[in-house]
Amino acid sequence: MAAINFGYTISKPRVIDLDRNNLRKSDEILREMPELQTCIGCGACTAICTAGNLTSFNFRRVHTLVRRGEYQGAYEEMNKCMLCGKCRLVCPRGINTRGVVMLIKRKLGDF
Amino acid sequence: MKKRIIVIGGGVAGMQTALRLAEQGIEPVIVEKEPELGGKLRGWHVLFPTFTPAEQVLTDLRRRINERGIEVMTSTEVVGLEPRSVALADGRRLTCDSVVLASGSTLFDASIKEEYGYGIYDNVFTSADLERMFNEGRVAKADGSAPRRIAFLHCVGSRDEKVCQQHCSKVCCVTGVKQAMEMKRLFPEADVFNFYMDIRMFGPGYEELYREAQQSYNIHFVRGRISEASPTLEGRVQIKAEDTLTGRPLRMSVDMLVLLIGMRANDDNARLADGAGLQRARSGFMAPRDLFLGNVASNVDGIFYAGTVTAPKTIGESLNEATAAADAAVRYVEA
Amino acid sequence: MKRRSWQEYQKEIADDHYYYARSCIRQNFFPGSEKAFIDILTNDLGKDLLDDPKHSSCTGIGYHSDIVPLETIMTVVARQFSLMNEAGYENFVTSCITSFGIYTEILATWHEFPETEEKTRENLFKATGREFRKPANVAHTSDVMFHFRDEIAARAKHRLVNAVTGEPLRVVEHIGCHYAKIFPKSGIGGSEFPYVLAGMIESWGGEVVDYPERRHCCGFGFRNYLVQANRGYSIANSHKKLESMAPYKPDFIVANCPGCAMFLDKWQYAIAEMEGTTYGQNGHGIPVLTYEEMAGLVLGYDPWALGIQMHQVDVEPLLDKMGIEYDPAAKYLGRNGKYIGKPESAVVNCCPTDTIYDIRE
Amino acid sequence: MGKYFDMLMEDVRMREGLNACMNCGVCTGVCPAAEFYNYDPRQIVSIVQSRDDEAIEALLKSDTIWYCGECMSCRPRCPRGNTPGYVIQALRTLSQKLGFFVESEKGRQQLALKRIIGENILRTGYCIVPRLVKPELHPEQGTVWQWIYDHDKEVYGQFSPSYMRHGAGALRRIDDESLAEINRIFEVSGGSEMFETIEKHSDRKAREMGYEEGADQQYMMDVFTTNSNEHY
Repeated sequence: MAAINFGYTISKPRVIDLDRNNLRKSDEILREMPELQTCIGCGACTAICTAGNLTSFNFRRVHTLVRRGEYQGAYEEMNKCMLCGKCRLVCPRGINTRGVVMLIKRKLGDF
Repeated sequence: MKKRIIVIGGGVAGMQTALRLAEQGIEPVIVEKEPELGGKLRGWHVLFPTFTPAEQVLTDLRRRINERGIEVMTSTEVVGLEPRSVALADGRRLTCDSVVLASGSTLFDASIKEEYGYGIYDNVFTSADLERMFNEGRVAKADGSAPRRIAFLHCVGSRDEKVCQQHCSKVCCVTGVKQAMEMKRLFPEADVFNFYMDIRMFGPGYEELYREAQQSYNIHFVRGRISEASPTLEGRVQIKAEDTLTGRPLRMSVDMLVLLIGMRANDDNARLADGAGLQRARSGFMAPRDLFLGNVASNVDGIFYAGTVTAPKTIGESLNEATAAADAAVRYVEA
Repeated sequence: MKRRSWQEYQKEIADDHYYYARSCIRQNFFPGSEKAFIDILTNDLGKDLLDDPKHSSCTGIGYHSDIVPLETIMTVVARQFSLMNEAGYENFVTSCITSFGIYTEILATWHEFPETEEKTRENLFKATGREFRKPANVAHTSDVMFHFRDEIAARAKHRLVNAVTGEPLRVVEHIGCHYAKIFPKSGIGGSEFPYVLAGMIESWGGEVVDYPERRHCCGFGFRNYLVQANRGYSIANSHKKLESMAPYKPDFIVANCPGCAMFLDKWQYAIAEMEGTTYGQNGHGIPVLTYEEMAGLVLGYDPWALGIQMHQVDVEPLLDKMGIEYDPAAKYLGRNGKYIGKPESAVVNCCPTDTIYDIRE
Repeated sequence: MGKYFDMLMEDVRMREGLNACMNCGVCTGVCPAAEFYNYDPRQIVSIVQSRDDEAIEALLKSDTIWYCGECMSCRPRCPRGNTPGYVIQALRTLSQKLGFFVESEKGRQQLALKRIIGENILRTGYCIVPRLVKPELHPEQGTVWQWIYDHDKEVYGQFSPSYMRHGAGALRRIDDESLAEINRIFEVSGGSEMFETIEKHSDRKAREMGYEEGADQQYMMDVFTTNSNEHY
């Protein structure tokens, strides 16, 4: 191929493409912890999060992305969690959020 | 001689109003423009949050109307009203002592939201289409096959200035949850998504239903309004939205896209209101005299409201309001 | 393609006497299209059109690159109207979608915020001593072509059908965002199902292809193309459209907006050179036409007189399908048949220049 | 509180483009920039309507406001009648007026746009002319463009009687009086002032960044080609 230096490359899409994403891991996670699906996105977990107040960690965003099949980086993100458990106290749906962190780390270590 | 009150509209609100009037010794007359009683509930399958068949409610109301021998004029259109008379499209004028306007509302025409391609793309449906399909016992894609992925879109024709419908239609949120559950029962292997801005679960048992849909039915809720629908080569529908909780655009194709259509004010509200000096809200619905102490009364003495003619309401609310409107009308004619 | 609402979006298009405004991009990349538009209108249809040497760019590309302020572009637009008044015309037609969006938007802004119109009149007078009246009618040149689509069909020498099989050609139409997304009622068919190109295609025998990314932007994005560092955005958006339309095997793309026509052509070249991907059925590119070129071909104009040789993707496969005769050897000649060399062949090209054109060398 | 918001509201595009946003995301769902940049028009509108000076100032100094391609795909869809694209235009205008644009990589590109497109308008009366599309700066224009560029008079001469000369037709040279009118329009309506503002702040920033000659050709080429790749 002719080696033309264009000075740029084709940008990669950021779209969450549910036709491409493989939801198998996400389904496994939801099967083990169906209560995660009852999240109403209120953000209380993220507002109170100790780690989130010190770093860019956003628990709601990460677990939502995982449920959409976006696994890359989720493990590293969840490692920012200090497992203090305050989020579990504030969740209006009573989700074991701390358990969600542990579960995602266990399931998605490879991504 | 018995006092006579004309009830305009023979949906659930109109039927219940007439029944309550008859109970109190008034002579009600129901004027209905369609060939039979029932209004919007005709063609509806089951009611939230209990999955009670709509037909069950209708049959009971119709039976009691019959038993009471209430006069019903079907296929009769009203073109004007005053406290003491109602003008019909055929030129006749019915006299009375008071009028209860229970003419309901209109389902939003989804084809106006052109970006969703309703009426153009075969696998785009409305919530009303789905109820009809449930009733017919044949729920399927346009080609007859079973859907594997279904998306519901909330707020179609509600909370939308672009189509001049700024109000919330109130019932679509819970209808979306209910229909999603029904689809999941019919197609357990299918993935079902709800695209919403807010989930407004205001009634008894609604929030519980929502939670059940999430936890037991594994129905996905994505916070984001769908931006557009387009066709795919396989005859599916591609949708785009933002997953606002992650701040990223989201795209997927689905086998069926169901638009949860809202309620809008009837087109003839304007004409009826102008003729009778009635006030309307900015939404085009009739404006009650007072939202707290006079919400079944109009600003004109002798004209009362029941049901969705004043705003979107559930079946239960319409029935309650009908009772209140009948009582207010009785107090008026007997004063 | 099914559609139902285009008739609800009708706009008035003048029947004759047009004041013509050229487009920066169209005259650069498709000067033959601008010539064809004037020729079709004046020669084939016998209409009156003024090509006034005094008019200028609307400066829309500068405006949408945010270096030209709103007050300035309003004043430039006012000067164009003033020139039109001076020449005794009242129907403004512009050859550019960005301009069409600008004119429509500015007229609407003057209506909504009358103080901006007052300020513009003041600025124009101060700068040039000119005054202006607003046009009776503003249209894009494609609106005018659409308006006369049946007259053109009646004079057609070729139709948008496969000359061998008789099957309609499958056409992807690309409208250009600023045609109707800014003011849906300003475009024929509105913003979701625009009918301006589809109407021509259907009148001339073709079939319109609807595909998932039909409404998506070509990716020009003004600063996103003009500045080299940002071009990854621009090419990625065209890439997304091409990926989406290719499975429908279109015979050609027709674009409303000169920028879109250029990008959908040139980005096919760049994508092919960068990653080897091509989108045409022949393993090369999908031909991209302007609607003037499409009309010109239908009316029997010589492809090279329309300037089709200025495209990167070869249009010959389409000409062959339509049964249009052309002289391959004349493709890359200069004025009066002068031999001026020829472009190098690229991955998207199906007609290698070194075999066909050596005859004259 | 609200200082920048008030400044923005002086722009009619803000008054047209910003009503109360309800964060539905319809704009982001179709936004070409949101698909290829770390960009979310919904959040821009949300920040602006907060009227928070600190947050708006950060926005005015950020790369974020420079990602939008102004395609206006957001406009026909918004259920609240907003136009995030107009809000962006107002933010960009203010960012330039206040000199904040030079604080971001994408913002600094305004200098290149001013010098390439802006100056060409004043010189030729058009945004773009063929001589401006230099093949070495536009490799994507391809081999045919190279051929056109090399033989412009022969190629354009077939379609225009007045290529780079006075008279009617494509790519003509516009007469001096018309060009003078356009230049005066820029002077009285704020166009020239905008150009000067862009130059002034770019020069300041260039020196701050260690370009001893200020915003020279080297600085301009650097802003034209630099991509830190931190935008995705």
